[in-house]
Amino acid sequence: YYGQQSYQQPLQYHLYAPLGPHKQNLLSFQRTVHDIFLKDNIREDLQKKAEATLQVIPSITLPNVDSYHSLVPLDLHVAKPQGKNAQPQPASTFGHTSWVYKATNNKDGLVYILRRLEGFRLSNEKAIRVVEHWKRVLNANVVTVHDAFTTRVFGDNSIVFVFDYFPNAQTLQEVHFGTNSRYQNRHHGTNQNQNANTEHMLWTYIVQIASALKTIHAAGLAARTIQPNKILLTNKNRIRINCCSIFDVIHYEGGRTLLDLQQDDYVAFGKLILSIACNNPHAMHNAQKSMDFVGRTFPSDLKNFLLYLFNGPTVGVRTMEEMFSMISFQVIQNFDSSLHQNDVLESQLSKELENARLVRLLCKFGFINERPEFAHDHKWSETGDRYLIMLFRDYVFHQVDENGNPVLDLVHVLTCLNKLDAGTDEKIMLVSRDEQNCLIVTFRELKRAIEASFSELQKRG
Amino acid sequence: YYGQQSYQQPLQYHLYAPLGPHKQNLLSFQRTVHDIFLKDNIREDLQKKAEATLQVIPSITLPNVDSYHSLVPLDLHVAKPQGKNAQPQPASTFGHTSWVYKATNNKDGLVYILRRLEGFRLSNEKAIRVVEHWKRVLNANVVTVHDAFTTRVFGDNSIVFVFDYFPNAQTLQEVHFGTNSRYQNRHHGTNQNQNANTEHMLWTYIVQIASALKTIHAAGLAARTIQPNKILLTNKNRIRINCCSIFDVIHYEGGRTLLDLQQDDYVAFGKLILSIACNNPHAMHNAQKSMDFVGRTFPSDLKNFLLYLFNGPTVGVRTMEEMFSMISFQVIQNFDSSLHQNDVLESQLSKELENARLVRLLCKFGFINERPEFAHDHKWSETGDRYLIMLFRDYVFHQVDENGNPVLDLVHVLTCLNKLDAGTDEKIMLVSRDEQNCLIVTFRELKRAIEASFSELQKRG
Amino acid sequence: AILQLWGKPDKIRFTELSNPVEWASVPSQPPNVDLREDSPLSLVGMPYYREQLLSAWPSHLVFEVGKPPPKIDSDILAKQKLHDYVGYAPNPRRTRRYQVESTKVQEKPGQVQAPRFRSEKALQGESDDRIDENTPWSAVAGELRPFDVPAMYHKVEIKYSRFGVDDFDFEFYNKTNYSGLETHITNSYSNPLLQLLKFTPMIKNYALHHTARNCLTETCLLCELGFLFDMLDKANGQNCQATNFLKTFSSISQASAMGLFEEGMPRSNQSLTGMIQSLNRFLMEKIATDFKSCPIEGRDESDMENALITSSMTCIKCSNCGTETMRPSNSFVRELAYPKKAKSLGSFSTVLKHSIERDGQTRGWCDKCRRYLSLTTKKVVQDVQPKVLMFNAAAISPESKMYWAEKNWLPREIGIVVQDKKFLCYQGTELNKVKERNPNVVVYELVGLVAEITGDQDTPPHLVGLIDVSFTNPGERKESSWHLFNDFLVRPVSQEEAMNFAPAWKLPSVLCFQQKSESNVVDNSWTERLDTGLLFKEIPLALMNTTCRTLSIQENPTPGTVVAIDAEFVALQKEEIEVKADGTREMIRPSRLSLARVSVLRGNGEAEGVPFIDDYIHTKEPVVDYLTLFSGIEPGDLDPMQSRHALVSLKVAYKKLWILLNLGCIFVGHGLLKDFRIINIHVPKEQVIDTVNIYFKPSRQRKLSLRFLAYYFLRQNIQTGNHDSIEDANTALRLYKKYLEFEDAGIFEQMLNN
Repeated sequence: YYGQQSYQQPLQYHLYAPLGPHKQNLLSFQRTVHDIFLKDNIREDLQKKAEATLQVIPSITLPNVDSYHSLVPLDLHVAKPQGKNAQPQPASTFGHTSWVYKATNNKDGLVYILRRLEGFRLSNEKAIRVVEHWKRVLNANVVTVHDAFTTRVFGDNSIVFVFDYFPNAQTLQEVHFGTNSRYQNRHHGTNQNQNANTEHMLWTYIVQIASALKTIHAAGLAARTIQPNKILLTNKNRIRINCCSIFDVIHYEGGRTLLDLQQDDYVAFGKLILSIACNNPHAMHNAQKSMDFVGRTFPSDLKNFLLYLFNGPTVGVRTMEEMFSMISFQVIQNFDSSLHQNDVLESQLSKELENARLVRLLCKFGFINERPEFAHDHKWSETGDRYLIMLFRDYVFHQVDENGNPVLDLVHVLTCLNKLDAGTDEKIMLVSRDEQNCLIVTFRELKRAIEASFSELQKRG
Repeated sequence: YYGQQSYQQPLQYHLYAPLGPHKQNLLSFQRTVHDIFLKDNIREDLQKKAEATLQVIPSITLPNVDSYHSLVPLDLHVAKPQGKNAQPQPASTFGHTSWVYKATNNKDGLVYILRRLEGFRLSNEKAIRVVEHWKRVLNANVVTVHDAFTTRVFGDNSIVFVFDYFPNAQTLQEVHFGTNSRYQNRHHGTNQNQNANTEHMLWTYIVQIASALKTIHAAGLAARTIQPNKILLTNKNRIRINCCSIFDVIHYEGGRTLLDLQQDDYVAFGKLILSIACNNPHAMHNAQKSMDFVGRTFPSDLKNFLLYLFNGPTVGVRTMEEMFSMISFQVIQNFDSSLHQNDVLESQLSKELENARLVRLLCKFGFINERPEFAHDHKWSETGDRYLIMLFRDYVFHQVDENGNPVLDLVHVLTCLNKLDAGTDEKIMLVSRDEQNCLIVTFRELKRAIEASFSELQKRG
Repeated sequence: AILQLWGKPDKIRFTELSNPVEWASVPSQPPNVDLREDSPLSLVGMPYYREQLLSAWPSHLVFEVGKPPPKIDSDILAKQKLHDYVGYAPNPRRTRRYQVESTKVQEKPGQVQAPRFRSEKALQGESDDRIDENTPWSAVAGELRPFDVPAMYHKVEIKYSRFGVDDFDFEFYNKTNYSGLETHITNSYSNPLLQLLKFTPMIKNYALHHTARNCLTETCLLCELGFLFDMLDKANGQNCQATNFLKTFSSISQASAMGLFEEGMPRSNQSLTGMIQSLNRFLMEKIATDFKSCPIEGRDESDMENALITSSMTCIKCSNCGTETMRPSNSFVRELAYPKKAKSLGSFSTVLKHSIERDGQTRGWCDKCRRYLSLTTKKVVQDVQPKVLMFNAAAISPESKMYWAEKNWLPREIGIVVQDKKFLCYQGTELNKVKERNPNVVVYELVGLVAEITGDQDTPPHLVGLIDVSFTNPGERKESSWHLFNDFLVRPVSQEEAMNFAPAWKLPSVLCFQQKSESNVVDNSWTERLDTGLLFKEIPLALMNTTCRTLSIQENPTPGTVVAIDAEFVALQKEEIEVKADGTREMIRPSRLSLARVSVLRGNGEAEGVPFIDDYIHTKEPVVDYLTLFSGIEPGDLDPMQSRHALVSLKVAYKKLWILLNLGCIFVGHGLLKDFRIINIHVPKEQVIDTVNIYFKPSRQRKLSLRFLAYYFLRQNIQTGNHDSIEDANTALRLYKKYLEFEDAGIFEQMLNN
């Protein structure tokens, strides 16, 4: 079956829409086709995500696990095996060989991440019950865990944690310290502009992690995974703490108090930020030097914040109150930008929903207009609905300039269709094909005519 | 010969895949917290907004104002005139009769709000230049002012302020104290669950207004319009301070200091929250009683916050730092909710990706088919490209069942269009209108025909 | 199936490698999805693609957003017939089917750009002044659609540069000898009616003769009309303002109650036509009353009323008891009433007859039956015919517009006969016959009319006057000379143009007829009968703390008497600026100034330099700025309760100057143009000696200040504190004398060059 071949071909996004040089220096009322529809980069990003979600690798056969099927191994951040037949070597942060699969749940049809720790034997049932607490941790900066169970379908004793799936997500490790990272060759401290950007990004990270920690600590839990390789970047500057609950399960009888673990989170938080600020995963090896660098490169509040994370207050333990009091303006700023982002997304979404309606509308046009069986219909007359619809179709698409040459004005088309869809009271003038008569009609009336004709078709169908 | 089939490709790419974190099994209180900004039916909401944006009132003729056209008066919150012929009496918060219009700017094609104050004579140019400062205030909780100018096209001396347009927005006055308000018959303090919701909403308002004030005060300005009838609710729980800059212009020579005005903002903020908390627009008439009520009904931090707004600190003036220190947890929670909202919107957006493509394709069809100027074209023949295109259009849209009744199969239409878009090698059979001849042609061939016709149109245009 | 072939076996050949028949592909199974109203369309997938998608649009195409929706021409809308909510109308074929209109360009047909400012012209030279300036106004009929307003009917606007109103090129709009009236004055909508009255000889004569008398009523509009008509005559084509008339008018509370004021009146509430018609009615009655208070020598006090009024009786009949009562119903202005269900459109005279004899049904009180009943009314015209017949056209209803759409419907002459309580009206050839038959026929001629111009929706309506100016030419009227008076735009037009209407944009509001016998009766004898008493009236002693000394009878001014003058002003309204969306700033109204003090000094004789007028003007409107530094006026100076000065009304102060003007005095002063403009008086050039102009060197292009001239030529420091009009007038006078000295010695040029 050759059809399968096509699966292996990557999508060629550049063919979707014309590449071409985008026109520059347009006036504010001028648009190109790129400006009218969804921005190419957003679309491409979302399409890539959809593609990643749908991707299957048919040659590899993995078993179904519980209610999850169509497993696809995902450990992409693992170094590629050298030999042709070498088995990929999975990561082992958790002291167990760990595998990550994308899988579809047959109960809800949604795609999840299964993280499997190989060779884990559950001895205390209470350990896995911890996940129940985690399930209720809902924070936009925490990857929600949905389930945890043990299984032997892989031919061993494994524990599987089920997480939300974020297609094309990268870990901060990959983003900042990976071989292809765009931060790779940056040297902070030299370029003012770059520093401002970095500072902005740092605060964004800080606010998000702080928000996550707030929720986690308030739930009586500790994150324990504030590490660059356990935090996902799922969108621009949008991070999520991943793999939560795993340590709680596998080190259930660790014997450390919650307070200790939570205080550890603060320190791990500090380390993470410090290493990203210094653009060096090993910044903590020489903490003093790194802190000096931060002090020199960024405003002092960042350094003070890190000092608080590392050393805590002079008296007592670190608290959320104190932490937030140091970053309240940063929080409010991030809040503001996320609301802005909301607005942008909403306007994009409304545009696309409009397009969906337009497609349905244009299809209705297609169904109604020029139907041969109606051509000889006696009801077809100069006053019939379909006559109106036909003239309107002409009005929308057959504009000409003063020399009679066709005008291809997409904005005109979309404007007319949108008004039609909304059924506004604006009047337009249609002209009969013999140019003898004018018909003055509102969009509302046209909408009614189309609805009537369409429902007539439906009745017949 | 069935090898041909191998060209058949499954329709696979650009399929919809559910995206984003999945929230199942949430407890209801979790939902309310995380869905602060989330409207239950985004699609319907956006559709209504689109309709509101496009709506015109044909019988009313208003002049064009500067570069703004298609004005529609919007003063809906004005009490209806009693008599049959009574003129609607517009509101006059600003000491001038004030009118609100929706209008389209011909410079960028966007819809704006024009707020016109009647009978305002500008004698000091500096007054109107204040708006320049306001233009730079960008906050997701402030309705941005874009422009201010004077005009006489209404037959009087008017000053017009141009703001962002939010379709279907309501003022807090309408939402909370209006005659049809859903809060109308609520009596706080009796129902625990309702109180929790109200508290939650109050904090959301507080955080947003605080965020707006932060930006405004940081810009060296004062809001001056923290009043229920000057704050818009544009989405679920999403508020924006409206009408900023107007007081600055019309009271330009007011003689009050910035510090005074900013401190007034805090007090107005307190009054607003108090009246909403008490569900009584006149709560300030008996401030003590109202504060007692708040103290009884809601947790003490709300009361403390209000006390700070009303009385300020024991020493010195109210500051943003102090204010935020009282609400930092509320801010972080709202931040989290807005990120959740982002996730939801993004996943909605990812569903609708293919619409724009289909619109573009159908528009090409529309431009080519049935052009009257081609009807008499001698090149039009039974073998011409446009003949093919016409027959294909029939094939796509004019399917009938065995009784000759129309079949309205949107999936068939989209399948054909998608294949056409990609130009597959699949062959289809077209039948001439007189049903004498069959034409067998691939989608690739059809695609080429449409491209050729379209580029011919372009050349002529 | 079986395929049978017949043929010779040796001829039969089958191809070894036959081409397969092309069949359509077996249709692939459509994806099994259910597309409901809200399911995403991406549920139907895309095949894999290796080339650019068909749906891609070329990226170089540029589309424009934000265009206003195209407007449907109003004449098409008017012709549409509704059928199932769809309007059908014949296609006028103005453009191709679905031709794109460039709605981006918002230029209206026939719009004329304002001329460049004089200062700009001076800078850039007069190079393009030779262009035929008729071009912008000449509308070619073919270019205009039936509803387009020709250029000269568009509302004209004054533009102010930083040099103020003097910089505006009024001449561009008016090259005739008939002065136009400026806009930007409250209630200046009445301009065309004022012009119409001015060119009606009857009214003009009455007004000027009345004004020359000693009428001191402050609210006398007839006096103000007289001042205005005199000014318009003297200006001889230069732009004028009806400032003082309108100021007086605007102070009459009765007029306010009638809704005759523009201010505070929402545009929608009353149509402009309605306003001018009410004004017409008000004004006629008011001036007739004004006349009574101070009639012209040797005339009866109701003389003017009789000339204006159509007296008739209304016969009211009760439908119940049948009692008839007669009431006089005199009116200054008749409203035209158009027969509602006429089979064919009647002539103007039939409409006129219908309007005057109008029978009516009203509900009213019957004294006899002692209750409200329906009453029938009938009008009976008596045998008194006015000299001037004013009509309000009231063309609002669709049927009335049908009449006015008729070509040449309005006759030039009508004849009226009142016989046996019957009112008869004739026009055209019929009238000519009647003239011969009946000596009692009174012939009226159309003097002119006021018309309302309604442009498209974006421009508010405004009024223009279309007037035959030949009526006020002294002597025989040879041929008519129609002019359009569109505020300060005045242009000659053809009679056909003037007397025809277009319901889409031009409809009459007020029509003025005058008895033919009164045409060209221009009585200028008032100049000889000028009541000059006001000049010699003693100033109240109590306030004689100035150096001012009233003229004695011996000092009676005669033509050529030199007087020195200076005036001071206060601001009643601040300047007003417009700031457009693109940030450009434009002054739309300069600050409104009002006369606060005027000083006139003797220019010759023993008492040279001694003031004989030093009037402070009682100002009732609130003053926003006393401009104390320049005017020397301080808060309270103009308030009778607080002032140290003898306050007089504006009218008294004005009238003194007007008398001096008409006695032929020569006014000496510095920068008098602005002073006269604000005083609202036009002084002919021959009567003005302005030291600004005397001491002006064209090569230096600079006007010298009084202070500088005083210092340089008189070695005197003036204006060290606030300005004082006596000092300034005196300085100007002495500068003038100095000039005469220099001229005498022949060294003026030399002195000026130094």
